[in-house]
Amino acid sequence: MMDFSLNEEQEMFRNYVRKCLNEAGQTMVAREFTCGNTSEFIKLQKKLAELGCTGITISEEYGGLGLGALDLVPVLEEFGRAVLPGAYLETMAFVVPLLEKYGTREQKETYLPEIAAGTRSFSIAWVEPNKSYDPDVIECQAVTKGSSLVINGVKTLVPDGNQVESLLLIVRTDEGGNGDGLSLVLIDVNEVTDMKTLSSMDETRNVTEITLENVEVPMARVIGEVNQGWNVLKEGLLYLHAATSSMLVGSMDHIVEMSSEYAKIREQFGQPIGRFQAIKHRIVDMKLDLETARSLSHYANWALDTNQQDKEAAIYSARTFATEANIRLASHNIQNHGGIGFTMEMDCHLFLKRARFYENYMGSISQFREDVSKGLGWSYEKPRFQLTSK
Amino acid sequence: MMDFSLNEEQEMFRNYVRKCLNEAGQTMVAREFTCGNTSEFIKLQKKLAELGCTGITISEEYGGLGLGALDLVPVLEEFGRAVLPGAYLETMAFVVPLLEKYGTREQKETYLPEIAAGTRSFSIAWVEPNKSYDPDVIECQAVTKGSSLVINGVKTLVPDGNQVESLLLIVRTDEGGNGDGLSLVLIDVNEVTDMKTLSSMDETRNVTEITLENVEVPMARVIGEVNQGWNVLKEGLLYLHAATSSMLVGSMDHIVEMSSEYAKIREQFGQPIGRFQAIKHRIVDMKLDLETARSLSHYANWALDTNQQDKEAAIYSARTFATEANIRLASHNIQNHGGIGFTMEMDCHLFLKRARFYENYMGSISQFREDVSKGLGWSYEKPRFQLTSK
Amino acid sequence: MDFSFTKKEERFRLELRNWLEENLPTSWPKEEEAYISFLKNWQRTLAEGGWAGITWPEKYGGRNATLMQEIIYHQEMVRADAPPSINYVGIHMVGPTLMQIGTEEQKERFIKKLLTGEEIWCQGYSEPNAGSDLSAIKTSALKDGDRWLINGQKVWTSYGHIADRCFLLARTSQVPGKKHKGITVFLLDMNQPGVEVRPIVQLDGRQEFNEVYLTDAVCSDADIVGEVDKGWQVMISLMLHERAGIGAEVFTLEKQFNNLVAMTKEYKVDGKSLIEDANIRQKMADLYARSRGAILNYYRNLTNTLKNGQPGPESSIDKLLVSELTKEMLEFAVSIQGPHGILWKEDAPINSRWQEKYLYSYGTTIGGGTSEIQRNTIGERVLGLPKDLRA
Amino acid sequence: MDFSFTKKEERFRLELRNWLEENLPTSWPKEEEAYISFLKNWQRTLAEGGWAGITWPEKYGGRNATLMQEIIYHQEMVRADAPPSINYVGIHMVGPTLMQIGTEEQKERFIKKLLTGEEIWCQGYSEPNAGSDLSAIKTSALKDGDRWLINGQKVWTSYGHIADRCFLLARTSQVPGKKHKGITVFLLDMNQPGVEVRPIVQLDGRQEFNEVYLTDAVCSDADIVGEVDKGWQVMISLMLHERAGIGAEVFTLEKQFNNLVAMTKEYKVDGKSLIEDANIRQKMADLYARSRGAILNYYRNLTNTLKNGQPGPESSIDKLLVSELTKEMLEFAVSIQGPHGILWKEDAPINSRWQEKYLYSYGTTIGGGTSEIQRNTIGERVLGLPKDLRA
Repeated sequence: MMDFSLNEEQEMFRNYVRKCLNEAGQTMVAREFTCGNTSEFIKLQKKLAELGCTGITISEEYGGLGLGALDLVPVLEEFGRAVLPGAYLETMAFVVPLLEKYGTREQKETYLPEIAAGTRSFSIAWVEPNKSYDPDVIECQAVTKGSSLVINGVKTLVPDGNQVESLLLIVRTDEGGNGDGLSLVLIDVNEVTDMKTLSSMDETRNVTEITLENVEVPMARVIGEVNQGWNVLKEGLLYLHAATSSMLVGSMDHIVEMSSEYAKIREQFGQPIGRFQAIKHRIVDMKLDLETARSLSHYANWALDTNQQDKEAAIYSARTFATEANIRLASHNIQNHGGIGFTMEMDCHLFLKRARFYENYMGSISQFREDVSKGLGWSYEKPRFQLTSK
Repeated sequence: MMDFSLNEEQEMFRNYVRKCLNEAGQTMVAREFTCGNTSEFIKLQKKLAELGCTGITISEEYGGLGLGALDLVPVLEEFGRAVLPGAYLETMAFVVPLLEKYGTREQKETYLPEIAAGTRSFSIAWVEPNKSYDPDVIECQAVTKGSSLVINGVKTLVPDGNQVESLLLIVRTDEGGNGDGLSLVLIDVNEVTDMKTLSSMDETRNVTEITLENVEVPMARVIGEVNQGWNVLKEGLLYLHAATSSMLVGSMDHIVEMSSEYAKIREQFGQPIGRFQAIKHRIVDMKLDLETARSLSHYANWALDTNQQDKEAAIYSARTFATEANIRLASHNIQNHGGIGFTMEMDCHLFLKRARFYENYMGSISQFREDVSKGLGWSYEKPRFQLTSK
Repeated sequence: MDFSFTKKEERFRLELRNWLEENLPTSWPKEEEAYISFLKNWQRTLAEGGWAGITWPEKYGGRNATLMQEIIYHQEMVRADAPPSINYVGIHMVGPTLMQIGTEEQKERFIKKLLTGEEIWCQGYSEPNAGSDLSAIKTSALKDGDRWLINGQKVWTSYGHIADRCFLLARTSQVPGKKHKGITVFLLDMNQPGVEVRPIVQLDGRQEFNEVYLTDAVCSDADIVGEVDKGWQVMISLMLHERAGIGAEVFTLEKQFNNLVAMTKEYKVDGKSLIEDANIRQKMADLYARSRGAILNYYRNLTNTLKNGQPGPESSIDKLLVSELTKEMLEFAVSIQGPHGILWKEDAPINSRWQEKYLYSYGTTIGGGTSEIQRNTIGERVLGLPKDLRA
Repeated sequence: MDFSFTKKEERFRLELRNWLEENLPTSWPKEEEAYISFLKNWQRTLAEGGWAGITWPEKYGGRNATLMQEIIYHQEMVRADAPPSINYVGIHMVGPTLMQIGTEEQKERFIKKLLTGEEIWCQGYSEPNAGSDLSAIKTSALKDGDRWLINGQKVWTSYGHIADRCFLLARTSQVPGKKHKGITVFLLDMNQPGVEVRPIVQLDGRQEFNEVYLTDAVCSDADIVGEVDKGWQVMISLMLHERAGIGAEVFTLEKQFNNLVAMTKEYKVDGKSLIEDANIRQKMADLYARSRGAILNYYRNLTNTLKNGQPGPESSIDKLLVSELTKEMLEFAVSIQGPHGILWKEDAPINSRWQEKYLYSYGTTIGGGTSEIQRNTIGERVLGLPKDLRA
């Protein structure tokens, strides 16, 4: 029967997570994190793991709950509400589904139980300095040496590289074109030759750059087939972007709440400012954006779980809409708050910076739109990789 | 000394024109025209010619006033305010400057005095069925036969073809590429084999389609060099688009006035609706668009008159901005008026339809933006012709 | 979360689809008078097939359809491009209201005839000075012996020129400072000397709406719905009968978008399809996301309606999104047709009435509550923001 | 219409340009304290060169500059990337006001020192509950013998942490229903125990603004500007001294756009310049049109100012357009830098502080009157639309 809402268990899980985040002080964890104080975040991570957050999409055989993308949705929305730091997204909505589908028995046994227990998380090392996400510009190289791979290269914009234990690394193992010749390698952070943390506008997520100099790892670390990494990665991106949309929806939810509440209590000219249509109607438009993003992201995750034909279009639609809407909302939120919105004191800025973090994260808006177009069969040409969002 | 306003003579001329249009009933002339009653328009044309409108940019030697593009501005703004029908724009701001610059003595003597007297006007026959404005898709052909040209082909979207005496026709005289092989020919409407009037959304301007079957005209009708028509035409377009911008500004001026006045008197919930910020702020944004378009178009015409280095960028900036803003304003104007704005009774619809008429008139927004880019030296490649506005 | 229909629902869909295949008229007359009788015929055909008033109880000729069946009904009607209902006001508003609070005599007199289209109804709400603010109506009804004399002017009356009866709001008393009080609902006979109907020409050239001038038009006590002076409540409860809300508009938006995709593939300039232009694809992907979002929002609100039993103020979200998006989409459709897009009707570059639909779309953000009013409703009733100051 | 400057004006430009070439500091200290003394030095250098307070009469150290010369001054300062004026409030607001309505003693005490930067001024207008609505200020000044005791809180006080004096609005009496009455302007000494200054950290991490807490801060009668209770008029007339309006912002916008063009040419991803992307060129052409429009509007308004002698409410148009466009332009600049655009300061993909400027731009549509207030002003004072309802 048609029922377009999260089920009771999912809503109940949301409540547990929200309670846990509220007890941790909601955005306070992110605020502390931006000041370099990660202890609150680490404590919270443990609690969330105890709740079961880190096992949702992992099969029961490896210590998880064996649930789907839709079950992640309430958790991700709550994390987005709290602008939570950490690589939960990359771990649970990218590496886990790939391990589940393409991992060898050995890989699964090595990684999945630790992820479920909350003792291992993953980030993604893809883009290189002055490069786009185009697969054909990847230069970081892995050369076969006996049963090992020897890796050389530089990866940048690795999210939270300094917060995770492992990385999924995209390397060139052969000559390419159209995404050929790439492989995905699972490596540990301590195998990396050098890592530096870059200054980022959004300090709730650390951005790192890693250098690999003759890093030797066993061939068994390759996930999926050698040279076929691009197709594996593209499948993982469906999970990642569906999940990203949900996290953005969570942020938007908090933003609309902030603006509405402030508009009810802040007075100017003897009136709560929410009485002025300039403010009121703007918040209404924000609400419309929020609900639209929520509908799109819920459907996207459902389509992913149930393998609908339109899943690609659904996921990238959700991703583009939520990304742009989130930036819009975060900006409006500052304006609605006036002067106080321009300060570090209010949370407004956290949401704006986070919105920018995800704008060009693992793709660009124009690229995603071409993916929608492709998903709907509008164009059969290979979509050209676009440099930027606009 | 810096003075960024029209001078006293120009403002005085504006007043004469406005008085004349007011006496003719302002938009009533256009309304009658859309009902097929052209007599009021013809009467008005005579009066405007007597005022000197038809001679402004024609040199004194041929019976004109010998003035420049900036002197046309107030007249065009007033015409735009009244959504005036007719091919004044094409005649005065395209054919006249081309005749003045490229016309032979004979051509000037034939056409300019009659234009100045208001007894001859011109339209432009450029685009062909299912074709864009790309010069290289032009198929209408003119073949040399002794000292004549024999022309065959179909031209569509000829504005007011049934209201003018002559046409400036763009024909292929040689093989092309990059605009080569085209020529401009001056022909009389009665030389055309067939003309039919097409149904148009904007009935204040008639749209016609003409057929030419073995139409033979003397070689002396070519304006500018044979096969070099594209460059001549592009120069004419600078005048045409600068003038179009001014006409659009006039429409916008009237629209803002309509919305403001209505918002002051129309009451709902016991309030003039202009007190509600949804309406008030929207009209303010309309006013900003209007003033920006006016500044851009004034500068564009000044830059054209004084041959500034940035004239191309200035003209196409004005054209793109005014075009899009005019559509925006015309749409808002309907919404501001509510139900009554949706009727034929109010003038709102006249401005909307006119706004759409000029949207893709003699080019497209994206093409104009490439022209700006080229004018500013951002790209040196040949700009690709874009099909559409968006 | 589940997007599938039950087997019973799918059977309902199939039944309707089969019926439509057999009964749908194949050609639509263009001439006004012929078109009206065509629509009346269609209404009779629907009623005879049991496909008018499907949510009504069987005793009134309905089939007790569930909300989901109603949704399916709208989907299939849009899918089949079925003619519009000439008696929408009668079937979706007047009928259900009378069943609930009408007198037995009113039910007897009106319900059957409105189902079959024998009597066409119109709605007498808006007035020249009461548009967004309906409570400002001035049309008066004064008791004169055993009859009521009605004077005033109504506007935006759809099908007023062919309607037999009008569901009319009139002021029966003045309560200073309480404009919502003192309003009464009358069932007015349009075929009487005191009623003059003048068509309004819309900006797209069509005439769907009318002005209705009432000069000593007559009603009797028997024509009053509910109680005297309590018409505002009648009007509000009537709105709740519109359970499926703007379902038809939502599915029309969906169809419109699919038509747009088809148009960008079919329509060629310089031998190239519009969809081959990367800029157009980008905007199309954006419109896809937003129209899907609007449709999915509608489903989410439906779920709430199903769970709560009645629709909430969220229906304003659907109305606002769908109308604004429809307008934007049609503007885009005309705009990308380039210079040829200015052509109209038979000369338009592609034969799908894009130009007419575009102009008509300007009415969608005005009629049925302007976008500004929808934003107020959402702000105040969904978000709890303070109400506008009113004098 | 004429866009050329007179020969005299061009000579003035040349003189300033030459002076700047010789006197412009070459390196800016980053550390806060050093930066402040750097700015103070610059202010002294300007004053010594006769390039501070150029519109002032010669007897006060000015050069009687015309409006056009003032414009040229702003153009050249932006062109040269000159340091900001640390005493903007002093020179553009306090100085001219005192010259006009200050007592002889006030002129003697303050004017010279503010010109040279010996005394830095700040502005004590906004309060936590009086932002857009300045007339709602609550900071009170009570007469206590021959002194005034001032209590309350000010906010958004630029340079408050280094200022020596404050141009302060305080309430000296309550006139029920007339909030604009009963306000007095004081020239407050910031270096006293009753004044506590706390910096506000902006979202870009910088600290330019402050909260100022006043607890029995002391002023004397000699510190009052104009008359007691008539401070609102003083404030309004002070605004008129800002003849050149937002000239500096307008020219900064122009420069910013040129920098953006340079950035899109220089910044390469996958070896391709951003400007080679057709989508980016389209948007750049749009931004060009709109920024040119904003600049040309400013010139048109200037022409009016020159003709009418004083600026009209159109200056709100300039403020609104320039601030909104600045924000949009900087957002675009960061956005097109792609994934690398999230990087900050020394790690940012291109070294022009785009990211910092972007975040800072969120203040431009709030400070100096929010965009909403500007729209009200334009609506009411330029278009004559009805005033907002106020309680």
